[in-house]
Amino acid sequence: MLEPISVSMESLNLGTLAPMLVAIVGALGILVIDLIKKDLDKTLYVMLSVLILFVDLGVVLGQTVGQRGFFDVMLIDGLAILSQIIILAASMLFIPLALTSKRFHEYSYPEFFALFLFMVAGFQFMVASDNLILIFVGLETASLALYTLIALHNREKSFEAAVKYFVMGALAAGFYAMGAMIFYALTGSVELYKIAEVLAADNFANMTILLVGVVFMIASLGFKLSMVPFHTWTPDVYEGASAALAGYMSVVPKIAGFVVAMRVFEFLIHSDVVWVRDILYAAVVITMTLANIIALVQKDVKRMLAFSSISHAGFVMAAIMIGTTQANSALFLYWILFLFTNLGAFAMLWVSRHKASIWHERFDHPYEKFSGMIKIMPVGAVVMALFMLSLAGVPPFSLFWGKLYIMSAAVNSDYIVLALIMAINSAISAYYYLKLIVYMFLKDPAENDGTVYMKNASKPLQTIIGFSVVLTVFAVLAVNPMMEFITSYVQASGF
Amino acid sequence: MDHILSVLVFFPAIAGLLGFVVSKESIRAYGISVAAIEFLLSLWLWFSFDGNYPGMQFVEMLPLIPAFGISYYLGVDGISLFIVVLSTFITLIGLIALSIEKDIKNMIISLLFLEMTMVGVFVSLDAILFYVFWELSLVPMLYIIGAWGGELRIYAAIKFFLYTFAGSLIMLVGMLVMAYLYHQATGVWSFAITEWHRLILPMNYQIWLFIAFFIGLAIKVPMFPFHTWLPYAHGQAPTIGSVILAAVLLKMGTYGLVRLPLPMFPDASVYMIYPVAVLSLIMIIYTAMVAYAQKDMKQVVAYSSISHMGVIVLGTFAMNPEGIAGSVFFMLSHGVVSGALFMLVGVIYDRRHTKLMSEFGGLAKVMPHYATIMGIMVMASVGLPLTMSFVGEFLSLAGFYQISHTMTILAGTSIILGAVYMLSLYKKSFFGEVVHEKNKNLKDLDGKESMALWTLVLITVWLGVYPKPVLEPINTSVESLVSFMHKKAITKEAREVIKPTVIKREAE
Amino acid sequence: MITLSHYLILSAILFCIGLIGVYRRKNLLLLLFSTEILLNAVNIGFAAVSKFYGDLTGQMFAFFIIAIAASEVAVGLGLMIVWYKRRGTLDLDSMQSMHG
Amino acid sequence: METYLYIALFAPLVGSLFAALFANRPKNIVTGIATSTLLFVAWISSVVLLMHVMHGEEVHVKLMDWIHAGGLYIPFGFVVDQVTATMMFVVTTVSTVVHIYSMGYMDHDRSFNRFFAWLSAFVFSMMVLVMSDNFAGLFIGWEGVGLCSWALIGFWYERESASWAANEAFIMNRIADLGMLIGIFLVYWNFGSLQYDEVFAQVADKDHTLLIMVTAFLFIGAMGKSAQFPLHTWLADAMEGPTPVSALIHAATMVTAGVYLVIRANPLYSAVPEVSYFVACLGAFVALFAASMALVNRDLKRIIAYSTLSQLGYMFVAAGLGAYWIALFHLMTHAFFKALLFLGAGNVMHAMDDELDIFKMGGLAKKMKWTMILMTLASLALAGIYPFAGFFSKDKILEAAFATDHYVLWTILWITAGLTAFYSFRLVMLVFFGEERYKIFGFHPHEAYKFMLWAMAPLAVLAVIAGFFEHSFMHMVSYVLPIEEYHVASGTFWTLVVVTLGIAASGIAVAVFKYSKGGFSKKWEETFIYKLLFNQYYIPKIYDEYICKPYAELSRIFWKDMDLKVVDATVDFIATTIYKSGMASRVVQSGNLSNMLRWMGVGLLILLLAAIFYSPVR
Repeated sequence: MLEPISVSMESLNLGTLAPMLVAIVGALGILVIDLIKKDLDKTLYVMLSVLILFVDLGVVLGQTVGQRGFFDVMLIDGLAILSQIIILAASMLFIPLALTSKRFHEYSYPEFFALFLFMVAGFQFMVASDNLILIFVGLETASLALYTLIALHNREKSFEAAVKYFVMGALAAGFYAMGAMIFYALTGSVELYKIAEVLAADNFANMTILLVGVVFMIASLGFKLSMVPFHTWTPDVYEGASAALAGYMSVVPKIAGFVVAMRVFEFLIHSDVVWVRDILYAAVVITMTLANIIALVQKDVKRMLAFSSISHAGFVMAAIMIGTTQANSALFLYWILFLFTNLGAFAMLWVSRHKASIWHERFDHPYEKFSGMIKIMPVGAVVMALFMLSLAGVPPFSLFWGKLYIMSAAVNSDYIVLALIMAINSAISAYYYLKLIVYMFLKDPAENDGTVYMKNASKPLQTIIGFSVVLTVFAVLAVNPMMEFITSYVQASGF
Repeated sequence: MDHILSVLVFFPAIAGLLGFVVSKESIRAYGISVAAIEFLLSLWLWFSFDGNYPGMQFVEMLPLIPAFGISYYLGVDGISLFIVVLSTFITLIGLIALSIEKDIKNMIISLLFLEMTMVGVFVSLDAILFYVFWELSLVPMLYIIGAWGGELRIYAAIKFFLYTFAGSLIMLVGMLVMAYLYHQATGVWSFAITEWHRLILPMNYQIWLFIAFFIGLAIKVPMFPFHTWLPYAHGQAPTIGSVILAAVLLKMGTYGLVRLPLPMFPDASVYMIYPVAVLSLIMIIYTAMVAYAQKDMKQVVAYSSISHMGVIVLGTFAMNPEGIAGSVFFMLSHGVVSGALFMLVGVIYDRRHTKLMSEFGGLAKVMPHYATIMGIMVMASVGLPLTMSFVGEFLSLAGFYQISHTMTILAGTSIILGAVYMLSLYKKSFFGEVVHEKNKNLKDLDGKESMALWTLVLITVWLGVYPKPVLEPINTSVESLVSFMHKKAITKEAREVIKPTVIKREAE
Repeated sequence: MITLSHYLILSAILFCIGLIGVYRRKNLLLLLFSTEILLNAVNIGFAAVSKFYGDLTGQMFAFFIIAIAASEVAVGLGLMIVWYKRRGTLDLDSMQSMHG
Repeated sequence: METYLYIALFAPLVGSLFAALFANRPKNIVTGIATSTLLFVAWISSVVLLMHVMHGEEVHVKLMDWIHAGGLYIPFGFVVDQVTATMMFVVTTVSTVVHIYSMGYMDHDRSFNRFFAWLSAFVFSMMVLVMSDNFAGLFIGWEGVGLCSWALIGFWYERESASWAANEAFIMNRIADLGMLIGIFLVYWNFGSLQYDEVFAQVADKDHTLLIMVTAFLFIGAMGKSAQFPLHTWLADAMEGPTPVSALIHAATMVTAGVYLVIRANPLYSAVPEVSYFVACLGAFVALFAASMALVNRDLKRIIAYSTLSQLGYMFVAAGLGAYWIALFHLMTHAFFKALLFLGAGNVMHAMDDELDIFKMGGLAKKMKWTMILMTLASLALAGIYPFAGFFSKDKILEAAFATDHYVLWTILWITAGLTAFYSFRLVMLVFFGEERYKIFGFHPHEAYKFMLWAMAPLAVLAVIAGFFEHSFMHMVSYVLPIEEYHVASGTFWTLVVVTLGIAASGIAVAVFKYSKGGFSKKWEETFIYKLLFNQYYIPKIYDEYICKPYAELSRIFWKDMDLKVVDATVDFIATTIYKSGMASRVVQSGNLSNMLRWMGVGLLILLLAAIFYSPVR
């Protein structure tokens, strides 16, 4: 007979829950509004969700580093805050992409925005806890919401994408649960820090079982981070989803995933379990390279970007594998820069989204679509080219600095070979980014009147694009302050 | 005015941006005037430059990423000064002689951006800044080759871009390692090249880093066997593209050799002399022979410029003031001469839209004026005394003679082989009877062409007869460089090989 | 006497069954079931382990998993219905429009 | 005196530039006159300088710095000592004459102005060559004359043969120049300077092998310019150029640059007897070799060219035997009579509308008396008949050879003297006497312009009297050149003279006798010897077959099979491989959901296996 447990309010420290609550309450609010008055315009909801996210961000910034709460399942450390900031910022930048000039099915539902906010909350949970249960819950909340959002795009492909994503996600969830179970079985706890303690205490006896657990973790997180061979969903889902959402998916879920991966793997790496390091090393190299070489042969820009984002993810995973403070900070820097560049790139695709498939029966954004763009729409072409160059890591555009930092992190911990592999991979990747530039600048226009490039451009979208252009070009000025900011947080959370 | 370098770097870029506003008709004039101003600025730089001070001048330092030791760090010494002047000058000349009508606006704007990157590479003293400009220079060139080129232009453009890009990424890794080692040694991050020079590394590190840097630079030079992108690039690029590519962009590689690996890794450089020298010899002889086999005028010039770059590299690795000063001077002369040659080929291409020598013959009769200038430039490229390139070639070879007797003889064959292919080119296309109907009434050089070309001729002769104003500042800096390397070297061999002004010592 | 290991083995076996299901089945619905089997296999494990350690965390986790599984089913079924409406089949091979 | 020096140096340059302004314009007699006048000015000032240095003075000026890098310091410095003065005198004299002569000769040429531009340019470079006070300056002139000779040989560039010959000449000289360049490098790195005086000052304390290398490499350069075997083929082909050019460049001045170099570097050469001896032997060989080819040739100008070659051989023998002043003396006399000979040939060509085959001429004496006389004078001088200039200088050389106990050399030169006499009079006979074959070919010969003949007069005079200045000349140059008196018993001396004159005379006699009635029988032309000589020992053919053709072929292979098929192909191969592997690895993206799930499973399995089997100790 269990005796009743009394919980004191302050021990809950609900402040730690506040950000997620904001998001959730906001989402509910939107639904309520919809109940009260039907068919309000999407602009309202967009702005509302932006505001909610803004408040959320405020709360996050208000939090103080290094506190636990709510039965100690919440953990607010540097990583949590940092990643939440990134997540929220990204969301605030992506949600206005809904303000297209053309109407799209999904945005006519307020549920879309509610789900969006739920998803954000889910990600926040993922990053703001080191409790496997809560991570799991957050992960699933986010994923389930995401499946639905994809499906809401309401085209043949998007359903297919949703289903594929969903089924594989379910499998991944199974892996995750299994992994968690093994950890639990091994250590009798689901709190990562406790697990670490216990393992350290009995000095990593029965390594094999632990490794089996790690394997399942790698498998499930690898799915989230789209690491080879768990990446297969990525290109299809990106192709199926709307460009805006694809862009979002290429950034936000990954950062959440990275944070979790850090929490799960780094303590192993630091208590040098060589196995994990080696496996990650292999995984990183394979992911980078394979994704790159497949991206070479893509015909569709969006699909190419999907593969490229896989290889970027691999690039960044290296930072986790290296595991020094510099590497971890580099990871965040890289991802922030990547956020803006990718945002821009996908936004460009998004504005040029058109219903009828002129150039290719299957693809929306085949390379041919952009051929001779410089003649029809110089500014657009130049902007797109900037993003491509940045993604290719051509200095001084944003991503170069990310690459620089990660490679230098690799070098500084004597992974010179890895650095070389990274270099070579960037060289390979340059080809497919260049391909688009070649089409835009060096080929003659294939039959079109320039209108298509601006099909559903609108002031907000242009503003966003302009914003990311500025950040892409002048990144160098932002790098130093950003880096200091990030490092301070990362160090605060002892990574 | 102590920000002249920044002005030099960014003026063309800003002008380029504003260029978007200028109307299509008047863009050419705009471009020329901008280039002219830039050139005048560079001349000002030259005149306010103190030729007797060996170190860096007009230094500008502005930390960009202090946490990581990356800074906006500019400066020129005798070595870089004239290459800067060369790049502004060639851009101006190229713009004057520009004969393209299609998308002229884009062309001019990208040229201006290219100018920024060129100047930037030569004045930046921070490795990362150097790298930034280095890579950035690929982009406008890609566009120029790819948009205005011949049949294979896209293939050529991509090949050019990727090849160089891949190489320089390896160099980037080298830079990062270097920075790391510097950090290990001093505890602070720094990418300042001048700082790196002070770092003395153990031999094995030196060798690996040397290789890393060398690959990046060698592809740009281009050293055999990394040279194959060049014939395509030249073969496809429009005249202006080839002119700038040959005259300035290739110099980035050789300039990089002088600026980075030599002072940073003197021992490794000495250790590597023979491998490098062998490569250069292959470049010199092999490419000269290939040039002889060409049917296309432009390809002959392209291969010839590879062959001459070989002499430059050889001079650089002579490790004595004569050789290095010579090679730096040869960079300039090669810039002027090969630039002029490409322009000349362009002239005839504009008239006949072919570059095949078999299509011509007897041009000397039809276009005497053109033939005269071509003759002078051919002779210059063959390295006749009292032309610029003789001074460079003579010094480079003389310098390297100290390293190896036999190799210098082999390298010296360049003066023979050069004569062989250049003269056969001249004979095939300018001598003999006029056979083709089309050639019967070709019009001779027009105003802007002859203006541009005569300027080049004058410079070639002037600096061939009186190289002092240029050679002296170069020499000052080079001498200090060499004695620095000598002091810095750790291995005995290196200290023996690196000879700061041997002769003076004997004379005294 | 049934020990922890028996439970774990059972859960492992179930997990394998689930995996095999995921492998072999070409029908979305059955695929969904297999994933459910996976999760429940894990649940058994959790329950057993938490009994073994005598703390409730494991069972809590199990409950959460059940809940999540339920919601997954909800979403999954929804997607399937839509798909079925459009295509009239739940065969996996019917969805290959995106590849390469 | 500096002023005179500068005038002598730059007058030709000014003339050349002036003429160059009109290069592409139609004929303008002013250019001819201007250049000739300027050259005359130059001649005057060099005479003044000659007078000045006659008694051991020396003019030494430094115009400006040229190259200064590291320890290498090269100024534009000029020195006029006795040797230089002599050379200047020769050069200016001959070139003035040739300029004036050319005004008539090039009368109808459409590139009249261009011709004078190049001709004066040549004189300038020649001046630089002889006046420079350091090896680098010498090299400038060296290359300069090469350039001008290229331009002038290929002056009628429409002719394939002309432009070909021009390139051949240039490239062959380049081969030699490489040797010279190396020599210069050697000098620089071992003597630390390129100034003659500084270098020669150190000769004593340099080790022997080094000196051997230096001299050898420098001599390679000399061989090229002076067309010594095996680099001799270009000289004969160079006759494609206008005849005045042959007179000035390929007889009087440029080809003697090699000899000048050896004379100038005499401190070096006299320090290494081996090399000097080699020089002498090569000279002797070439003398005979060239003479033998001249025997049978049918081409007016080529015959004279070969005789030039063999005379150069003589000079090298002298230089090689250490009798530098004799070499210089012969150089001077030879310049006069050979130029005269060529200009005469020019007249003949004019008369015969550029016909060169001497077997198509004959009996021209009636039509062009003066030319006949002048050429006979020149031939006598060439043959070395007393009292003509050739006698003194050539005799001296033979004497030197004999006195230094080089009997073999002496014999060779002795025979050569005979041959020389023979072929020069064969030429005279065939051209001016005997039956008038030209009528068959329908030529209408006529005497050249008066002023052309007058222009030739000074040369003729010098060709006759120059020999008598032997002693004053010797005395003059003795300031710079070593003079050793050869002590041969006067008896022997006179025998030598007689013997030499004898063979020369008999050579003439044979020629006159034979060709006055129909020359040799046809069947002589069938013999192997004749063919061998007539085809110049098949050397040009050999060069073409075994050097030019293989080189071209090799280049083609390097380009097509090496550069494209190997080097470039490798690069592309790497690229395509990566691309192909991309194509291959697409199968992962089959798009079939169950495959995708399987991939996940596979990944998991691999990892599990890794977990179980690969577990490194931590």
